[in-house]
Amino acid sequence: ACGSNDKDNNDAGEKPAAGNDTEKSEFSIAMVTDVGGVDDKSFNQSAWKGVKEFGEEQGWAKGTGGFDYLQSTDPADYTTNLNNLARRDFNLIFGVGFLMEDAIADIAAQQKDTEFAIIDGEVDAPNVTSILFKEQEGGYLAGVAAALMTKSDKIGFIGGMDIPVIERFEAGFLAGVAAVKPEIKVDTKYTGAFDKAELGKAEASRMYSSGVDIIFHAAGGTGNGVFSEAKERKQADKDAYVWVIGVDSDQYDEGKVGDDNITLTSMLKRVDVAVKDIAQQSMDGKFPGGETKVYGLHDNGVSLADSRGAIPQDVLDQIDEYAQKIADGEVEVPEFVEKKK
Amino acid sequence: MDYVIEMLDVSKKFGNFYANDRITLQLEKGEIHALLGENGAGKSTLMNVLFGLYQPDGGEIRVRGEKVAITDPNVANDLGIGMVHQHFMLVENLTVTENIILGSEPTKSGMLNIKDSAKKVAEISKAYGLDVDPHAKIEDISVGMQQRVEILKTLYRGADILIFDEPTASLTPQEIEELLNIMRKLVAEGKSIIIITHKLQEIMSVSNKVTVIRKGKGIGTVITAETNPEELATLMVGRQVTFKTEKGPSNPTEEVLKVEDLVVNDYRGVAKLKGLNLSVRRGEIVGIAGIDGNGQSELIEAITGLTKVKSGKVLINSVDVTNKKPRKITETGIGHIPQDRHKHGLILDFSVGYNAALQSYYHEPFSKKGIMNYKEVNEKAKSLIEEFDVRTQGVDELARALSGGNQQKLIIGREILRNPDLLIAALPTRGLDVGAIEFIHRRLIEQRDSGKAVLLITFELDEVMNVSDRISVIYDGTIVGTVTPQETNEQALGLMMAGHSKDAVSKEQIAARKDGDEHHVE
Amino acid sequence: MNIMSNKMINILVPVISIILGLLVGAVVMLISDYNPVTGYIALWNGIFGDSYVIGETIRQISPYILAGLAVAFAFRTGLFNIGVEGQLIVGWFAAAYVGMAFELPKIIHLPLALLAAAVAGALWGLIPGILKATLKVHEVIVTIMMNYIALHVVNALIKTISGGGFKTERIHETASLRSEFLSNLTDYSTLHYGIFVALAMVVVMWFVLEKTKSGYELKSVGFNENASQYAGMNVNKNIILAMVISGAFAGLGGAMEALGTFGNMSSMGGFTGIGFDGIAVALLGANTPLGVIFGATLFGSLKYGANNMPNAAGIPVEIVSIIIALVIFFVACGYIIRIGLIRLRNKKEAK
Amino acid sequence: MLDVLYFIVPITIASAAPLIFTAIGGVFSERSGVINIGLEGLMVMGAFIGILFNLFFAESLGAWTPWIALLVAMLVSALFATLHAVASISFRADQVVSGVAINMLGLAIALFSVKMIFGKGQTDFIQEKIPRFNIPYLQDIPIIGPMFFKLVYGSSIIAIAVAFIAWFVIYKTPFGLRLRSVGEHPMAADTMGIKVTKIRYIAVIISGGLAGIGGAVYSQTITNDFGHATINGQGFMALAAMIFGKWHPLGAMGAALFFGFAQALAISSSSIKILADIPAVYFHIFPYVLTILALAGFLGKSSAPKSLGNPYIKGNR
Ligand SMILES: Nc1ncnc2c1ncn2[C@@H]1O[C@H](COP(=O)(O)OP(=O)(O)OP(=O)(O)O)[C@@H](O)[C@H]1O
Ligand SMILES: Nc1ncnc2c1ncn2[C@@H]1O[C@H](COP(=O)(O)OP(=O)(O)OP(=O)(O)O)[C@@H](O)[C@H]1O
Ligand SMILES: [Mg+2]
Ligand SMILES: [Mg+2]
Repeated sequence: ACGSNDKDNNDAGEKPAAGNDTEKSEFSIAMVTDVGGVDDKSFNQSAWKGVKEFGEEQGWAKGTGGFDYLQSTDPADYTTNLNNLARRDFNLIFGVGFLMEDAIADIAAQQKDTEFAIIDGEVDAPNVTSILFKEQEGGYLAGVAAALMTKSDKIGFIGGMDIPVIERFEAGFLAGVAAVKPEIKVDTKYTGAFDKAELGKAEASRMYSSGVDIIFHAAGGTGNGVFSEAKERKQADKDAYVWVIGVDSDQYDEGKVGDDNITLTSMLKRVDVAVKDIAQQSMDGKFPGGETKVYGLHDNGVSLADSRGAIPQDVLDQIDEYAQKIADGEVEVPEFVEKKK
Repeated sequence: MDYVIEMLDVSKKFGNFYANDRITLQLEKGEIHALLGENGAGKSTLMNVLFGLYQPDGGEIRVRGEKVAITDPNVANDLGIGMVHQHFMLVENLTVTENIILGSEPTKSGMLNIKDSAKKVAEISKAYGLDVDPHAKIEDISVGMQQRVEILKTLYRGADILIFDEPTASLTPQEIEELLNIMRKLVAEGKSIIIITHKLQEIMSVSNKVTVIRKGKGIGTVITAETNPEELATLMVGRQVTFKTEKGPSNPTEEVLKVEDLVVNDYRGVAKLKGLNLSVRRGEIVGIAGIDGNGQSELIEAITGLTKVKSGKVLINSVDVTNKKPRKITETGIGHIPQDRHKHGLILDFSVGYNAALQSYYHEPFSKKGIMNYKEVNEKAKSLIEEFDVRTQGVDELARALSGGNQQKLIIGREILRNPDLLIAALPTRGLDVGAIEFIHRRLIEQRDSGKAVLLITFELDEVMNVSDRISVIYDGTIVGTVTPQETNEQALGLMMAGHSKDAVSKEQIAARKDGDEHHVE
Repeated sequence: MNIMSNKMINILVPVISIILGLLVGAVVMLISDYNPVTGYIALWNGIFGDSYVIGETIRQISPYILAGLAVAFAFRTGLFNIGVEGQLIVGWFAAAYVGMAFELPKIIHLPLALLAAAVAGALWGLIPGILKATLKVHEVIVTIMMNYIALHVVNALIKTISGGGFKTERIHETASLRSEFLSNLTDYSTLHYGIFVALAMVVVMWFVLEKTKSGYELKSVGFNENASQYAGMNVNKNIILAMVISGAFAGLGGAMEALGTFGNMSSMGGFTGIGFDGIAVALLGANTPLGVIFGATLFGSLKYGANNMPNAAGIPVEIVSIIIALVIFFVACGYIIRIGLIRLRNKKEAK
Repeated sequence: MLDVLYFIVPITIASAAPLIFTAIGGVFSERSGVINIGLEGLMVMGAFIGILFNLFFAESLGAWTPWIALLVAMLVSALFATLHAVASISFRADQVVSGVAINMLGLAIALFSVKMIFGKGQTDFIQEKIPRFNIPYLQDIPIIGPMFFKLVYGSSIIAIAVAFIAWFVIYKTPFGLRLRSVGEHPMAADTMGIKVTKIRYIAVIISGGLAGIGGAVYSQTITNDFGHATINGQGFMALAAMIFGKWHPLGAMGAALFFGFAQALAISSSSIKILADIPAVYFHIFPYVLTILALAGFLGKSSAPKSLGNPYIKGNR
């Protein structure tokens, strides 16, 4: 299948190279995934999409001198992978995921001529740009959508691990719900893991059983269980009013139940947009080193996915109004959940 | 001649070592044929070849005149050969019936037919007088009953050639007598038997012929009626063996062990010792005679601190050691040759040298400030090996690789060299050949003569009679009487072991005195 | 003279196992349309290619040695410690915490951080040890449960001490195992002094087992509890001690990550896997201290070198995992290879 | 109160089902004397094959798909387990190492295949899932009905049936008797003419088949796709269930149900108002702590088969 057409030019392994480096460009970019891999349906995939699209738009080839990625199988691989790419002379290297903060800081200090960008994390170094997202703004819209769509006035949120990024999703979501229907108390649960589908399923089962009709999940693989539970309820009863709001990428496919679909919408986190943006700036010689770029609704960094009819137009219009308020700065979405006592 | 089994020039190699070197053994129909040899002579190996567990490296085997290749136990079973192994081949957590039917299970619509099987087992056991409980679990029944299960296994499969590998090593005298009777009954029914045993009187009493092997080679076959124990022993060992260990009169002095009203419960809370009293003095050997299961194990464990004492006292050199830690008690002056050498006596996966230090490793010079000095350990072990004639490749050999007799010598050496005031020897000669037994008995007597106290626990009547200075008979958790070997005989002991009091027995003795004279061991 | 001495066979067996594993791996690559030669050159370069990767390879080996020692030590005393993973996690946290929370001179700080890791791991081993010794609870279940507990508890602790964040602050330089010298030597790799700690622990394990009175007792209890009790040893104490020492090794494995590789600890989405790999490491090394070095080297090199296969040869990492698994598999099957070699020798001798 | 049970009981059973299959697989293998720490890898294989088959044949097989997928997963995992059997029985490999290799290999092969087939890190989502249904009549029984007979997975029923069948096979049939004897005292079995190697092979292969079903049940009821994290640790939990259940099929089932129960209890109690202030971590560790406490309560040694882990070498003692 793929990759077998390598004309290897290993010069004693000094600089391991891959791909056909026929059209070497002046500028080249690469990224290091975290342990998820470039097809994780989440930010790695989205980041790779950005890198790839950017490279292809420039007419580059995959590989040294063009665009490429390395996958980490273990957090200990971050530094070596970053270093590896730097030694292959990529000009701009993205590290994906907050877990890579320290590795980027280390390597950026060593490889001062290479530009780095960290996604979802912050590193203070002159040759590093930090890219953050206003997940809370996307979450806010999801919350608005949920509050407008709920019939039972019961809404759930299922998080994975209890970490700051996920808390931003939650904080925004709660704020969004409160903006529409302040009386609703969102049922919020963290499962403590991103990879425990059975916990997601059990948690969702409990919520739906208690009357919740819309669940927003920000729980990675644990979220699979949420979809699974919703779909089973839909399958058992075609008229059941159960919904899931997806996260990161468009999770429409996950929601299919025969001809129905239980995915209300998904909160998109457009890492690709940010990646392309930074790549362009860097290529233009305007690399925002040392800065932290925060991508929100305004920059198209977060948004809601096409609901494909699940949300009626009048509701969509209302959501747009809220979106406008955020974009205009009229509404400031909180980053943290107010400490529940 | 009508031979049912002929093993002709059979050889078996382990690596480059010949365990069997062109051995010939011929078994007639309806005979009991004894196989005799020292520990490690190759008896078990030869029988395992016959049973298909090992493949011979030379020679041929004929069964009822036909040359056969016994490639596995199934073939042996089909040929009507059954074997009762030296170490029982019983699955402990299965029932008697399950063990017996294993491998040829009767079924009823795909299900095990335990009910009918149990009935059949009961029938056979009745027919041969082999008393067993078909539904009992193996782990819950006595060694004697396990033995009978082994026999039933072969009979159930319709074996008419039976091999017994040391069947009597762990049986009580009563059980042995029973077993020998069963064998007689079996041959009377037309079955043929090969028996391995180290006990010459058993051979004399039950066998028709004896084949002797020495160091893997056949020495020859003699007709039992035309030989005697001395000749057999000489054939087997290759030198004269004395049976009755020479010993002078005892000269007991102060008391070393005193046991007062000892009560010990087992893990279910059932009393196993019920107020036992015992005393052993310096310069004497006290033998505990009794049938297995009357509290011997509990007595030893209580003395040595391996089990909790409910009430009563254990004093060693007048120091109260009741319920003290085992090490504390050992330090007070006890040496202990345990009953089960594999379970308690040795760490089989430790080297001989390490095992020699098992009770003293924590002392100088073997260890100092927590650091072992293995050079010292091995030096000491070497002298032990020398002094106690432990046959081994060296101190680095694993204890596992030693034969039972040599393992036993290693333990005895270890315990004696610690120079304890009281030596507890539990079944010290089980499974050993006469040469080894002689050696061990001599050692026990030496201990006594050097002013130490010895407590000997054994199931063998002749051992207890030969070696002890006083004999305390244990029955149902108490000592029913203490006698000297001079004032008693095996019948009297047997009665006491069955629970008769000393007085009752001595009354009976007077009546039985007439034939008492005839009774003299070998 | 023997054509093949037993010693030589002992060396040949693992070598042949590794070659067999690589051969089958090559077949897998061929079938999936990759060039095995390119692949293995990439693997080789990924392990030994230059001083940088050598440094990284050695860095990767350090925690494997400690995890392997932990499993091996428990095995030698008759216990199966599946909980190395959890003990390593708590050790990681403890070292990271001590490393950041205190300001002390290096000579005190670093040893203190290491000690904290060892103690944390030991405590995590203590619980299954006590349960095993006193209540006869099977250590395999308890240690599996303790792994999950470690994961969740440590994540919660990280959140607490970082004030709602997802990682601990960086440790102070005074607690770091990082070494400018080693790093420069290996072209800025993250090689740190941890490897010396790991090797020192190999010596410690060897010393404890082979030279001390405790070692004698621990092994004895591992082989035969009854006889050990007969010999006056405190069986329960030894079981607990074994789990504690095993846990301490594992905890130090965590310190490698905290004080060397990462310099802090982040919330963990799942297990590190090092603890589970430690089982293979230990058993590949026949549970001996020296063997553990072999197992860890094999494991660590393959695991680290494998990263270069996608990088330099475009071969997906999953194939590399297949190859690693196969190598382990064949090493485990060393017996049959040994038999083959002995047959071969005998045949040659016969001629 | 009843509402809580209506939630806890079905969740308990549903989440226990994959563990029940796998743990009983473990019982077969270990009762024959072969340690099977590779249950995790066998489950991975089953989970993967189940999804793969389901995706490819859903068009043609319709509602039958998940069931046939279970069978196929069973076969493939059984085949995969043969590797463990060859290594640990014929080649006398260390059974634990071989099991670790199986775990690594299972995951690696599955993920590699996913990459090759789907060109991404996880499969698509299946459409034909293992269905849930109400059992007629029984569901109307008050209290019990909604707990046990409403919206049950067919696979849960099979799991419980398998536990009883396994009990029957192990304790009531000649094969079971042989299996037990081989794991306790293989030499005794050998002297009775039983082919130790054959029985062990069969047992390990059965364990592979059941673990395969376990994995496929998991993936077809809970995740609905297959990726690197689909099976992560369930195999080890099954191992724990097997030991907790003292190597007895019904015990293993009980232990698996207990794990499910502990999990469900944690989830349901975390939503109780008065407990709302307790930090989440306590609920996260609750099932594991509860298990340890329960174990400590069940006094007495667990009785592993005596020859567990020892290769049988004819003529050795
Ligand atoms: N499996 C084996 N591997 C290697 N050597 C063996 C094996 N079995 C027996 N031997 C050797 O063969 C010799 C004969 O052993 P065997 O068990 O037949 O003796 P034996 O006559 O039955 O002794 P005992 O009276 O103690 O039962 C021993 O010296 C022993 O070293
Ligand atoms: N694993 C082994 N490897 C090599 N030789 C062995 C092994 N096991 C036993 N043997 C040999 O087999 C012989 C007989 O061993 P065994 O334990 O049966 O001795 P024994 O005298 O028959 O014991 P017992 O007193 O219990 O009857 C020994 O001489 C020993 O060298
Ligand atoms: Mg013998
Ligand atoms: Mg013997």
